[in-house]
Amino acid sequence: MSEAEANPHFRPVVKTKALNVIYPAADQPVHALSNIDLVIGKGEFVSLIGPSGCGKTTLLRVIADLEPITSGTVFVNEMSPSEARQARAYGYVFQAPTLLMWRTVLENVMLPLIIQRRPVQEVQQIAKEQLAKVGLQGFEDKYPWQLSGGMQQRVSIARALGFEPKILMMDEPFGALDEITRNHLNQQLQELWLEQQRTVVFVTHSISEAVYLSTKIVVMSPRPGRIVDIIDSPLPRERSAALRDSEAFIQLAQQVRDALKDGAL
Amino acid sequence: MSEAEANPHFRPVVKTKALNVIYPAADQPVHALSNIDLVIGKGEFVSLIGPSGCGKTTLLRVIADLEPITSGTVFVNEMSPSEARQARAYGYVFQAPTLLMWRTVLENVMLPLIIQRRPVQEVQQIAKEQLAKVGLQGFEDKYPWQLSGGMQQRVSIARALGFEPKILMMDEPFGALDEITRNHLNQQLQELWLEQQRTVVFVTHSISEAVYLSTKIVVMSPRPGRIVDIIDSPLPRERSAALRDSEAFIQLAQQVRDALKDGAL
Amino acid sequence: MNNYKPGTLFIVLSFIFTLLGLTQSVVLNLTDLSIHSDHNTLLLGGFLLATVVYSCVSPIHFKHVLVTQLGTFISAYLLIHTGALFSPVPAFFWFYVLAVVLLANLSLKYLAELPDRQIPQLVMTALFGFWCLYVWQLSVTFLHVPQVLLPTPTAIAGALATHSAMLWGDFVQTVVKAVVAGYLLGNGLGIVTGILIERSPFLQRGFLPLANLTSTIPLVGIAPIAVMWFGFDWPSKAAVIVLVTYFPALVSTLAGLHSTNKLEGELMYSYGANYWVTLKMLRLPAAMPFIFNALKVNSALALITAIVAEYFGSPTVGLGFRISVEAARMHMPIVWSAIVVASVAGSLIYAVLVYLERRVTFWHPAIRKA
Amino acid sequence: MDKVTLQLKWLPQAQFAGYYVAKEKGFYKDHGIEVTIKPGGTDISPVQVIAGHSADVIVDWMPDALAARESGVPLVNIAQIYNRSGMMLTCKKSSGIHSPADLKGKTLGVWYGGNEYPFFNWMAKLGLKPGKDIHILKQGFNVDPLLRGQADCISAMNYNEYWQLIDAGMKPDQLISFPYEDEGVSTLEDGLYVLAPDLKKPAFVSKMAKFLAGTFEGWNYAVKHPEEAAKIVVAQDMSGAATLAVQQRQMENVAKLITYANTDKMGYLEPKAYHRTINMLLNSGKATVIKKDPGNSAMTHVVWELAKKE
Amino acid sequence: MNISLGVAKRYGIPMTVVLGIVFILWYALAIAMNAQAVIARVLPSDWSVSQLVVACWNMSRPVLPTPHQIIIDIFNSMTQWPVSSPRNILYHAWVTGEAALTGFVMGCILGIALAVIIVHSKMLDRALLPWIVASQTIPVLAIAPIVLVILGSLGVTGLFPKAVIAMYLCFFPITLAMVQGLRAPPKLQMELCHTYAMTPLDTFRLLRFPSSLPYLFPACRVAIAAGLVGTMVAELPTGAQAGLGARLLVGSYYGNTLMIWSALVVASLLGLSLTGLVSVVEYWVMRTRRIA
Ligand SMILES: Nc1ncnc2c1ncn2[C@@H]1O[C@H](COP(=O)(O)OP(=O)(O)OP(=O)(O)O)[C@@H](O)[C@H]1O
Ligand SMILES: Nc1ncnc2c1ncn2[C@@H]1O[C@H](COP(=O)(O)OP(=O)(O)OP(=O)(O)O)[C@@H](O)[C@H]1O
Ligand SMILES: Cc1ncc(C[n+]2csc(CCO)c2C)c(N)n1
Ligand SMILES: [Mg+2]
Ligand SMILES: [Mg+2]
Repeated sequence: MSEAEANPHFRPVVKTKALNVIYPAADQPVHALSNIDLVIGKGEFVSLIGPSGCGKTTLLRVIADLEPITSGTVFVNEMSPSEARQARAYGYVFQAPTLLMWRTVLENVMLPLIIQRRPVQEVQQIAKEQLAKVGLQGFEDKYPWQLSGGMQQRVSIARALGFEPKILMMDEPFGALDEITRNHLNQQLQELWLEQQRTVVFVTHSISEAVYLSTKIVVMSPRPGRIVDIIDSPLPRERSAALRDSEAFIQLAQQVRDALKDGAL
Repeated sequence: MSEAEANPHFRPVVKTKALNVIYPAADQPVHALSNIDLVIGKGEFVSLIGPSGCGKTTLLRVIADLEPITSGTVFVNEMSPSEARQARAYGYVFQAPTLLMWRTVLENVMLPLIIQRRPVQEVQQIAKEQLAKVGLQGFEDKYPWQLSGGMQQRVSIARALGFEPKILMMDEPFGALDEITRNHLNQQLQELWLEQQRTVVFVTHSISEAVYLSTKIVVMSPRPGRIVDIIDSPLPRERSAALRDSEAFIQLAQQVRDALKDGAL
Repeated sequence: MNNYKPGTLFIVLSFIFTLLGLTQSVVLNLTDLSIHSDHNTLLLGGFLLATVVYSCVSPIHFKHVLVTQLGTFISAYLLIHTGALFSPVPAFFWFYVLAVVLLANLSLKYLAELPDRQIPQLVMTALFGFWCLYVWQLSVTFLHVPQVLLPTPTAIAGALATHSAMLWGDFVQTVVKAVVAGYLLGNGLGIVTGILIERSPFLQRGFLPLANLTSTIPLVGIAPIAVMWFGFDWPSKAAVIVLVTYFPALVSTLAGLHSTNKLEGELMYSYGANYWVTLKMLRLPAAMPFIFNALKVNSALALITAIVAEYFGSPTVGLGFRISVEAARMHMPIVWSAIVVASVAGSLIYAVLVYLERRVTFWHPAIRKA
Repeated sequence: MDKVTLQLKWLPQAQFAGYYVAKEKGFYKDHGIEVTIKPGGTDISPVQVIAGHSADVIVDWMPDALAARESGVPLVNIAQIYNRSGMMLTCKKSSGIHSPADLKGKTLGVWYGGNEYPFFNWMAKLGLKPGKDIHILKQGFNVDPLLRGQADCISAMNYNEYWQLIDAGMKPDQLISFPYEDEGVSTLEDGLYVLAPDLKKPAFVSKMAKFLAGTFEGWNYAVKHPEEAAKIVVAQDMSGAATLAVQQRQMENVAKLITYANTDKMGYLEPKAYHRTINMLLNSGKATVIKKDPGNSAMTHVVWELAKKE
Repeated sequence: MNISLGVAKRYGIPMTVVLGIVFILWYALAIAMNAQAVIARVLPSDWSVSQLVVACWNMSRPVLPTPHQIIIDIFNSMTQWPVSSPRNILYHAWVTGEAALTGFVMGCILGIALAVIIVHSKMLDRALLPWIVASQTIPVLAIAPIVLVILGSLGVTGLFPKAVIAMYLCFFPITLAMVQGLRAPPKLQMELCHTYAMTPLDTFRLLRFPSSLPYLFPACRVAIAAGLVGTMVAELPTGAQAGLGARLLVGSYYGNTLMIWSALVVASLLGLSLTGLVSVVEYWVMRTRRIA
């Protein structure tokens, strides 16, 4: 049991026990996730980090009921992932922007709200705000193909945020962005998370991004996909740009780097 | 005229003068490249860096004869880009992996060599070596769709390397990779470049990648797409992992970061 | 665990109809003592009820699904016998029919839920077809539809058996000679022209509107002309087939050649690959899904065309000849047996094409998934 | 007013002038019935139409009607309009045919669809085996095969196809025709048929008697006034292809086949002719049309006699 | 204005050239095909070549009529008779077009409905599709009279039975394309909907249907052409009623080749305008999507 879990206020949102996912294959089955035990508390910001093919995406997908499991248990808010999904607990940002090309940017952001049958006025209002937050005001009436890849991904993010889901799942959302925009969005995401105390599960390849954003960093390793270390962040919940140069930050980054190296052996 | 160009050994490979590219559009034409003057010497490793939409891809495409220009001149090896292309001067790695779905991984890597009518034995040999270099031995007989996105991009890279082109054009080749693989491939690319003295034009979003790899960093800025700074790297041609923590490295990175910020204003 | 069972609606409805039929048949038995078939109608009702209840409580596993299937078959068999006892058939009979049909639907649904490996596609298709034929047979028999309008499947099967030699001759004339010749020629020419004019935007712009125009020419208009020009035997049929298959093949080949991804085209371009290399390595493979689509569409088209063309003059053999002549002679079972031969031939050709398509375009996302 | 629906066997043309005349000139109305005339077509089988209860009475040829009986549609002839057959085999003299014996080794166009039986009967009589001694084509509905030289002989109606050959530029002396009537293989053509069960209903019988009475008047009038009849027919043609000259000529030729027109026996089915047709069909080569002799069950004079009293 | 001018320039010259070649071949073929009959029946015994050519191109019952004969025939029928007359070809085009359009609409509804249930029902996916394919190998001309008679016995006559035959030919390409199209959304987009716990109806409305449109429209173009053929086939057995199919039949029956060819040409033009109509709708619906 980790430090955070010992906290009396700790309320688990995601709980996996002896979780295994094996992809059947003609030649040799792939053991994508092996014996994953993971507890994510309410309001935590958890980053999954690890080399390509270590099962980060798979773990995210399992939690979001997008992938069946081979053995073990997964609970989300004391429910099965499927029930949690039906209760519309998830906001998912995929690795690639997943926009509907026949809807304008604004209509894309409105999508999850519309299916909740909220009033159109309100929905538009929210969608516009969210677009402004990711720096896309003025692009509301463009179509996705009129935007660059990075802009498209920002629309996806706005869409997931507007939805106000209990759990925000993000699979390398900033992979396609340049460093400046990326840092900017990191900061936005941080503020948002602080403000709304949402639970976030976040996949990244970037150590500094993981360290900057997370309260807990899950370091994974491939073949078979497993957790090699779970690092609770000693950093304060509130983070500023200055933090990046702090001693604690650099030390934590090094710790993650070491864990990654250990896993690779 | 930059420092490097003053060098008597300097032999220009790419030369653009007052280059402009304007995309016609129904509402408002996009000025993707505005008055680009750029000289790239033989054996140089040039990185293009800049925020999303600043015209990096467009510039690469113009050099490789994939995009017509609106005004100005471009010379590649004293030839027009089209002639250079017909002389098989280019190896191009696109932003997205561009593999033929009906060919196995090995056959994909063999493709450009087969087009050059080299003996099949030799071609297979080369392709296998290149795949090993990007860490994909054992995947030769898989089809592209059986690989993860990162692995697919590594196949694209192997394909471009095996080809031994005079100019290697790479459009964010490592965007989809994790930090470790990315660093590993950066190093491989560096060694390869050192060994073969190939001219490389490289697009990236990552400042550290640009600094680590380049002899020259071209910082660009959007609306209209233009060059805001060309920074010649003071680092030695040979680079090691340790270099990343050196003073000169950090200073150069800061210089690029500042140039980017200036451009954004 | 979610305990919703697929087809609950079918179970409930089937149950209701069984009960309705059963009560009615009991009432009838009590009021009309002249009916001596009581045990038969009651037996059927009881058996139906048992099958419905069993399918409701059993899990969806191989064995249990087979039992449901078997129960449905026996009920269906009993139903035919029950119907034969009455003339005209009483109302409760139709309740039983509804119950059996719903049960058949249910049993198929269960089969479909089983893993693909346990129940091959062919079995599903055959069972579905069997139940359709069963309903056809029931309706025609017990609604007393005149045979000259619609014969029963059993009559058609009988005609197939008794006239097999004659139908084989028709098959050879229409399919082996006319369709095969016309189909190969039409598609071959279409694909080759497609490849040739693909290089010339000028020819494409001139040709495609014309192709569109001719593809809207109805074949019923061309057929009499072809008979006039090419004679009564199969060459005139093949000629019409060439004409109707040529343009779809041409248009699809062009669309396929144009379908290559921009990036992939630029890759080959950046290698300085010449036209033929690009064609062989990139464009033809990429065009294959389109070409196969045309081949599939054309296979049905070619068959129908051959048959229709025979209406406008033919020697005294051929599927179209047979259908038109026997229809006029009011021998509907023979007409339908010729239609069956045509359909089976068409479906087989289609199946072969699907098989080839899977082999050739194994990489296509739509096929990869399967 | 009683309603009657009549289904014709073929396209609207002077072949059916009597019915159109009766309708247009109000003869049906005079007898207190309202008649709907449904034109036929190449593949519309009047038998199917009446079996599907979309018509009360149909125009059909007797071989077809008798074959339908064996397929379960109990047709009964209530009146016979055409007393003579108009069908014949027309050949090009240039192919060396001067008598039926010369048909050996020739290519002959035959109308199928129930019209082929007299032909096969004739060939059986001549001892010519289809496929061996003669080559047979299933002729479409036009005279092209002869014009294009694809066939040496074709089936033709003496009131229609023969004249199309003439219109296409053939000279009468280039052609030689073998009317089935002359070859002794004729069958009864246009007659009126109803379903046997309907005849059990007195109301239906009386309605049909009225219909026959009107029809006979129509035919009598049409035979006397071919030009007016042709005009009426052309006005009924929705395809816009019929021409007055052609239809008038057809009317004149049709009139020759209705020998009882303007006599007391108009529409009377001669039992002798009926039995001759049956015998012919029972002996028409390998695949006979009918297997059982229907006796007198496929004809009745009841309606005809009632019509005479109208 | 500008766009249409561009189209005219891009297509005008190539089409003129190709059509020119076709016409030259056509006139040459007309001589070859008509010569025999012309020599036998039209020309005097001492004919010259130029007489032969002129006679072949203007013969009254040609084997192959020439384009100008067809154009004149169509023009005459359109100008010399009121539009409501059965002798005006426009009247027949209208009769056929109306039934074809009705059948097309019915075919679209049936085709889409079938595709929807196939995509949503595992059982029908596995059991029904092969039968739909088999249904298309049943020759329409064989079942058309049966359908007409059966519908007639149910009291349905006029336009509707023809539309049913047209529907039978229309629905197939639409079903095939829609099954493909409804399955076209990329995995990621389907999963997005899954994470939103969208109802099947919402998924259909918001994702599947819009994704299928690029598949639907080309299929519609094929279908409407097929529907036209179906309508004309349905007009054959009923013979002398109105419609282009009936014109084909009676033209053949009366040995009037010109009438056949006029009907054919008008049918093709009608087909072209119907597919054009679909293209216009497509352009309007898809105007916000990028042309790939
Ligand atoms: N559908 C699948 N079928 C078979 N193997 C799969 C499938 N999806 C993923 N895998 C395999 O499972 C392993 C884990 O994949 P996953 O996508 O979770 O990795 P990841 O950590 O997200 O990698 P990346 O950083 O490249 O996105 C990989 O080895 C991959 O090849
Ligand atoms: N085909 C096109 N038509 C119109 N505008 C285009 C086209 N391609 C690119 N653009 C525009 O040109 C500008 C430069 O695009 P480019 O793709 O070169 O940017 P980039 O620097 O590569 O961006 P990123 O980092 O997102 O890949 C952008 O504003 C883009 O919207
Ligand atoms: C396809 C076909 N062609 C000819 C006939 C024979 N036929 C029956 S009535 C009639 C009218 C004569 O002008 C003719 C020719 C047919 N039944 N079907
Ligand atoms: Mg991943
Ligand atoms: Mg780019």
